[in-house]
Amino acid sequence: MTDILFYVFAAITLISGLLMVVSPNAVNGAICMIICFVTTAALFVLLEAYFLAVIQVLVYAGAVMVLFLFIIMLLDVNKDTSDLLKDKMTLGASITGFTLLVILTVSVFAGGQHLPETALLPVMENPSGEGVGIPFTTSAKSFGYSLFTKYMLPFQVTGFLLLAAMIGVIVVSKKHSENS
Amino acid sequence: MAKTKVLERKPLTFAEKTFLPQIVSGLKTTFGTMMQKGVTLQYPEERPNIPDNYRGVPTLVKDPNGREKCVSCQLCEFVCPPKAIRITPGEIDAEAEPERAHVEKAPQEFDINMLRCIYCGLCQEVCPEEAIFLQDVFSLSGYSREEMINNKEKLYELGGTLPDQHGKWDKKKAAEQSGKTH
Amino acid sequence: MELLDAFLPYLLPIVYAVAMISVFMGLCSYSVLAERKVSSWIQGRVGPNRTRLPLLGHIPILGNLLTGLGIFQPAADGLKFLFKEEIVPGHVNKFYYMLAPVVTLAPALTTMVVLPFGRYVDADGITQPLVLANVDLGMLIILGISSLGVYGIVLAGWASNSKYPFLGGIRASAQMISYELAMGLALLPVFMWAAFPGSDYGMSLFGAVQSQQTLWLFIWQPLSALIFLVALFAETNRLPFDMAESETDLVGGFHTEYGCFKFGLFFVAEYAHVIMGSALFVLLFLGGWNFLPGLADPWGNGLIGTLLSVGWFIAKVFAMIFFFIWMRWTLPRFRYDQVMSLGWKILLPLAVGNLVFNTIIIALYDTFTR
Amino acid sequence: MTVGLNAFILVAGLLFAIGMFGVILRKNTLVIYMSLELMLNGVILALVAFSRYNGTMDGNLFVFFIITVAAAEVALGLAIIVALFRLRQSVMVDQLTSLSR
Repeated sequence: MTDILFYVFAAITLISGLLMVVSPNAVNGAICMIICFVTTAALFVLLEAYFLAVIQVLVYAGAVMVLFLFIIMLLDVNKDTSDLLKDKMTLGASITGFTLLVILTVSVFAGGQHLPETALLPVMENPSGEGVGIPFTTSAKSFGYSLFTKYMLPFQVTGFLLLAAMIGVIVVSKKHSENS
Repeated sequence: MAKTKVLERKPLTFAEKTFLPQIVSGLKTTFGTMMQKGVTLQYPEERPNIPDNYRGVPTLVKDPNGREKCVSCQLCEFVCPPKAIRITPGEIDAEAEPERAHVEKAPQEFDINMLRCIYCGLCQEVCPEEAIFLQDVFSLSGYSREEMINNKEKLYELGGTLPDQHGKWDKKKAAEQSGKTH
Repeated sequence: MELLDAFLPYLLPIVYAVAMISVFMGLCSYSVLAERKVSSWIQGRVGPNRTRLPLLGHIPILGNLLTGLGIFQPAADGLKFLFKEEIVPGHVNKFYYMLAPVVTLAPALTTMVVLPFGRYVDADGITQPLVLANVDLGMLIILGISSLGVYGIVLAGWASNSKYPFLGGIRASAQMISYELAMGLALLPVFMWAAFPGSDYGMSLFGAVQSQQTLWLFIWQPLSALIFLVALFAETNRLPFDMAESETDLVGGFHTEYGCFKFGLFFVAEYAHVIMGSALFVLLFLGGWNFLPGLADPWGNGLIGTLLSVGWFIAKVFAMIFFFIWMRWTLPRFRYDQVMSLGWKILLPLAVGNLVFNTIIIALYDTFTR
Repeated sequence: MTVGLNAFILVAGLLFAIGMFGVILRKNTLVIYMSLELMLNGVILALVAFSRYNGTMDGNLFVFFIITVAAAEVALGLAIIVALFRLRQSVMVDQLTSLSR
């Protein structure tokens, strides 16, 4: 059953991702992108990363894509859908490159046995916490333990980055008055 | 120059700035009205109280003896601003209706086009015989334009009988019978 | 037979889910009726009192009573929506125009999966929630999925391809993003108190209810409750915050171009959101199925106790729905800039301050009680 | 689940490739930006898969940071695109070539 779910969700993710890239209408693209994000969240659920799945839906599908849609609709960039692509050279080159990349990926990860297929480890319900090598658990608590022990510095830096981004956005989007 | 008085507006207190006391008082008000009885009327079953001087649909009335009061003088037809009234005057056949012979005249046709009527009440005001009244009927409906033209039967049906304090025709009849005609 | 055995584990949840959706949709249609009735009472009217079913409505006294209460009105409303002529304006983007109502309704129905509505005591004597999926991240899932609900409104506004719906959609998207922040931040102190060290519950709603056995969080965290309530009103697009469909300045907002059943879906979705919001508020701040603040659960352990807990929870939800409706018919609509400044300049700083304050309190508590 | 790490990495790699394709192919800045997000999406999928099959939380935490940073980045990037649109009335990259002339 979970195998079927994996194939279904992976297929939807890839197809909607591809549709997003090639769809001439930006709104269509954004909707495909939302579907792609949600199905990726479903893949996270299959990987038992429930917290990240929810975060993915909440942040990406719920906030980021709303922003995208908002901007797409506000700027009304769908007007010129006719000249969607760059020149023919770029088109050919990018399609060739894409095909090569796909062939490479498929041949590495689908054909060969370069990575061992490890069995799923038993999931521990309560994280032991501090130190290195935090074991994989499904509970959100282990995120808390890790964030405030091993990853304290990145956590602080991320917070600072968010503050900087917020100030940056305010500065960039502010209309400059004449006398300033 | 009119004297103007500028009122100082009091600065809002902290509680007022949060809007919460106002919201609570508003909620109290609405809850109070919710507890009260509704003021609406269940219309088709319950009818509103129509005051006596209400100007509803114009109707023709009969006198207490069941006689037509209208003598087709056509004053209402002339005075009607939207020209909604159409009267075909007629005479009363003295042989056929001996008890009404003294009235002499009655309308043959009396149509009021309710699509045109503006309920101004001028017909009622001008009528010398007090035969036309704007009464308490206020809802009219129909499926076609023809239906909205009230003919004589309809008008009498709507109007019914009103008390008559003058008894004009009775007096005239009495006078005729006693031979005191002028 | 083997096939049946293989699919039985999947069949049972589906049956439960369908049952819950049926009950939920019934509640939705009757909250529409409640809205109409309460609004009419507040305005000194009588409200819907004419719809009469042929057989049931003609029982001597009961029939008249039910008809007067408008019990059969939702059926009439639903049938009206179903059998009206389906009109699709010529200028719309057909696909998204059709999709939008579905996208609006689906998240509200999906969040129901993690919503506990009662409790039972299992064979081992452990209290368990009555819920479709008892997951650790209940609250986060609800926040995440309900954040998808905005797409319906945005898509409806955009696909209608006309001015007023578009403005409604844009307003709704900005408003919902703004209030989601305050909502999430207001919830954090609640779960910081509910998931005390040593408890098994993370962001689960069941844990939040269990932590309110003696003291409701509404009393313990009034500021959080207030911020959450205001944000809830904004998220459900209800008056005083229904900027998406402010009929005085935007005709009908995002559903101006919608009619018949598609409009009906929007309509049901609004009430689905209201019911979800009420249930959430009851679970988080009004003690869920716990009896009264200060009183321990009087419900027994058996089946009757379970039913009583469910009934008490639903009664609280009804009270909350009534509050939603009451609020709607009391307050006038905010102006759009007022909505935005309330969200960003007042609620968000308040929520952050509340969070910091509670963090300090918890830290002090931990320091001095260990 | 019999599906192994390879399958997840394959999906992640393909997502990355598709995103790359979009970045090269398209000229609408907003779509290019979405393609970038798609690439990030592939990356975080790979990280979660590795984390799960390794049995440690570190990959998951890294994804947590990536999502946080991506959210901030999107807000800032979109603000820049809006500012650009205000200045040039266009978001097509082939019209934003004032440096090449």
